[in-house]
Amino acid sequence: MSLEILLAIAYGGAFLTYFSGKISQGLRDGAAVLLSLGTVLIVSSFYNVPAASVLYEGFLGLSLVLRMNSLAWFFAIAIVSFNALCVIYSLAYMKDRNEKDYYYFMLLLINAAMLTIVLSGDLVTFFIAWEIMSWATFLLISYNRNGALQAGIKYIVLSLIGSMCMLIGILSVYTSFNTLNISELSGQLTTASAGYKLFLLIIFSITFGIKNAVMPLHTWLPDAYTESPTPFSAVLSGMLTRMGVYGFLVILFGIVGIKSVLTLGSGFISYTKTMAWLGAITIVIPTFIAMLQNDAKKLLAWHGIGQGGYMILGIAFGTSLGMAGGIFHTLNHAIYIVLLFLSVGAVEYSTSGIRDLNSLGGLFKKMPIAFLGGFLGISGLIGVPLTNGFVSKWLIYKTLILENAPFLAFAALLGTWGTILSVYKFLHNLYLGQIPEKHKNIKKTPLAMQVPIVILSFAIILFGIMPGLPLKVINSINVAFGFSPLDVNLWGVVSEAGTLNMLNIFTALIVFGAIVWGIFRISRPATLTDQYDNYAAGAAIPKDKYHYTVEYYAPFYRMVKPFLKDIFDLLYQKVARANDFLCDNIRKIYTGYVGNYVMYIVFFMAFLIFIQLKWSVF
Amino acid sequence: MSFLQNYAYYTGAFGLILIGLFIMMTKRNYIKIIIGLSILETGVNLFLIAVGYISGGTAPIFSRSGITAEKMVDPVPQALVLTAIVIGVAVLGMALALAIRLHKHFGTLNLLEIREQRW
Amino acid sequence: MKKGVSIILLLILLWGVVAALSEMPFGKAKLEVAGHYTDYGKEDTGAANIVTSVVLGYRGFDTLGEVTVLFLACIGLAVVLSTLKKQGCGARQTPSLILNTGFRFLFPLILLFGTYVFMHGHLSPGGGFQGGAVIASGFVLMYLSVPKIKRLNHFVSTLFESVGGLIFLVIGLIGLKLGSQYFLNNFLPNGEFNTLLSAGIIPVIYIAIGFKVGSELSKIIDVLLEESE
Amino acid sequence: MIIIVSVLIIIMLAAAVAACIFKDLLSATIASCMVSLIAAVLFFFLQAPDVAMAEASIGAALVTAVFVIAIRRTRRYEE
Repeated sequence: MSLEILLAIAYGGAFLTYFSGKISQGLRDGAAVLLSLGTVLIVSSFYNVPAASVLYEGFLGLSLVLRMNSLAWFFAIAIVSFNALCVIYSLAYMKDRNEKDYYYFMLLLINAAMLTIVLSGDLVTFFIAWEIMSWATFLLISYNRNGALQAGIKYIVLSLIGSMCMLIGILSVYTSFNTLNISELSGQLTTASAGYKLFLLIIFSITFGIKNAVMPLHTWLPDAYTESPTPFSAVLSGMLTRMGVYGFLVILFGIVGIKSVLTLGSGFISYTKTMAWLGAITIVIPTFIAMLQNDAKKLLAWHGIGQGGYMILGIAFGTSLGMAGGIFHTLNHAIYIVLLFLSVGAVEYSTSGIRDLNSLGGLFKKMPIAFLGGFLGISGLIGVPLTNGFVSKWLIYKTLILENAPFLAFAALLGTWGTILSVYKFLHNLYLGQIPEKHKNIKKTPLAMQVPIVILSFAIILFGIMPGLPLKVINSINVAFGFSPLDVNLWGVVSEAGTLNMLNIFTALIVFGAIVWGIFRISRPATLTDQYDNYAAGAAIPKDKYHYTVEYYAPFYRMVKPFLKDIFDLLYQKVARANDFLCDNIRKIYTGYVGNYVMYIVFFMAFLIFIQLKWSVF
Repeated sequence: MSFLQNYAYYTGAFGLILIGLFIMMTKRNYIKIIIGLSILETGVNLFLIAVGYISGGTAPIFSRSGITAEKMVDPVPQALVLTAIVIGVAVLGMALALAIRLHKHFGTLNLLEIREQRW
Repeated sequence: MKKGVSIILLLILLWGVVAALSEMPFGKAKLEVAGHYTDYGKEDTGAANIVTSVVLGYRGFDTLGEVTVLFLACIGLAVVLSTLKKQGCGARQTPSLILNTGFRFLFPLILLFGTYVFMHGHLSPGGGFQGGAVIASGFVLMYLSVPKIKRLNHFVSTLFESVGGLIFLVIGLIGLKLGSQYFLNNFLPNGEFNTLLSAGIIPVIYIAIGFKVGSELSKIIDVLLEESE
Repeated sequence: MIIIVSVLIIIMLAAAVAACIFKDLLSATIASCMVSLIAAVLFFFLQAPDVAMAEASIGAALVTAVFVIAIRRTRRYEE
């Protein structure tokens, strides 16, 4: 199986799905599921099989190259797996929507484009696939029209700025080195001057920073996540945003080379330090903004920004431990954020579109599978031991401590505290507490929604107890980039600075849990009462008013709300308005009166003649 | 006299161009503007032909024996102006058709009174 | 205010023109390319009128473009006016006896003169454009003098127009095919100099252009007049 | 010769100025027709008989006719 066939199946499958939708709905659904599962199988068959092939020779004198290595495989398998899960989930979620052909086509096209990005062996292929991905994403974000269109335009404007930056970088690389092949470039760029390397890094950092939503460039993300259809929000948060991390890995370690990156800048102001601090800011502020959100998806979206900061923080230091932490966190983040989005989607489906945390609650008994997903998801997001988030955060903290960066470590910890507070609100307001009267009889969660949730919940526990499975692949990525390999076993990491063994933790927690369970067992059994059977000074409780999910952190809101505005978003909007105003005034030179136009022309000619005759400048 | 010899045609051509531009810049009536355009066009044509002239030259036609190629005036601007004139009339016709439409639609040809055409 | 600004701007323009023209003498030697045309035009194209040889021989492709512009302007005019409602436009004066009688004598002569002009485009001043314009002015005379004349037959005028354009194109393509050098290659023999049947394809194309321009310009007049009655 | 040309040019410019001044569009049209006609004569003096022919038939006859028709279908006086 060669790489061209994989891409042909991915792209052809997208078109096939679209056209089969014109024939029958069942055929299209079947085609979408089969094709996404098929790509999972094909990609998994490439495990440990490095491959390279030339896609097309002589595209404007450049050859388009594909290659498969451990990094590409790691990202590719994640992309196709999450995509397959989301396609399965969409079968139920999208059942009553319109234009499903378009939806599935775009979903599979984005899948194929992301696959091309990670498989591309040269920057032209990378750029083309990047553009396909950006535009298809724009079309799918604006699927719901109205507000979604606004979000989509915000996304595509920032994305285009990023693409243009990337184009500048690619052109500059081509004029300097006359090649765009990534493996050839990595040898040549180590000898380039420091200033040129810094220029390239900054240009590409803008591109990938926009995609990965690093703090000053993050403004597209909350709206885009919130407005797009929920299964696609999962894809968007899971892998598409993390294409930025992939790009950082390729440009930092694949092209420029880690030794050159670490020597850029001196003292406090160095490239890696700046990146790390940006990552830290990206962790802290969005996590606390997330606490103020009342829309479940928006809350998760702000966490999506915040968790991206951990990845940047991990890879910015360029040590093998940090690399492992950053890449592993990418995967872990994808797992639990997809799980959380799917869980929210299930709630949204059951309550016919309600995501407002203030008006939900107590859905635990009605939808246990969704609750399981939500619970394990937030556990992973916080980093509770025995879930996958714990391992990657442990690796990142360890890196920060070993690198003597206490403030960054504190920022990371602060982010975790904020995460705990805000996701507890999330879980409580959705699933725990009282159930509002109107949600007593909600739709059951369909099987197609339950299956992905269960699979992802299982993955969270699996990677939490046996982190060695993905870390083995990550170790080979480290080796490919020229880092020293970590000492990894199935249960964790062994290093001189500290050892992580999940088996011990697992055993300890099982024993502790057994003791606690035993204590609960022998103590007085609990009695169940109806939630409205309360004593309230003799008055009957109005059932809609005494719902305590409303304004969950009200005192905290009042305290921090003035400080936690999204100032960058406001700034960008100001710039946009100023630009609008300027253009509107410039437009007014078109007065609709012929004489004025002739006047402009004559004025310009007279101006040229005047300065020529007066000062003879030409 | 030598001034006239040298600059009579140029004066005429640029006089027409400037008058045409002046009409186009200051008049408000659409048809008047088109008249200005046609005057401007005549001026440009006259200037081009005047540039191609050679003192004591003959027309670029071998109509009788004794005409030599050396004494011919420049045929290139003539060929250019020839087609320019023909296209000019078609373009003027087009502009006047638009004027007729405008008059039918707004009942006036005064551009200052036609509000819909502006921002 | 506006007039003042305009006059100032135009005076600056005039200043520049004067400065430029003082270094550009009137009636001096022509350019090199024009010299080539006058020196070799006779042998290259076989036409006595060098302007014709430039318009159709050396720059034939440009002329095709210009004919296309003319055609498009004519179509645009028809399109702009086609949506107008037909309505009366006041009474017409009946033409005087002199005009009427003069028209009857002159109309065939004008057409004949136009035909003469474009037939002899390669020998004497004139050609397809001028001949076509002369023919069109004959039709203007017709519209002036005969009040209730049957209008121009649209089918015939369209036919002349399209056939003229097609002949131009087809001859150009034949030249391209036969000579395999360039579009509008002169594939017919040049013939004896200064006779009617000389200069290869030039008379043929000029006749085509004459028909095309004549029918187009008369159609412009016709379309402009049409809706008013 | 040059005297005749100069006089013609002066008449031509005067006609152009008249076309600018006249409020009656029909008169302005006739003035511009006069400009074209004199330009045709000047073309002839400049040894360009082809152009003179085109200008005489088109500039003086057809353009004027087109203008007159257009003025007839809109309005005669500039306000």
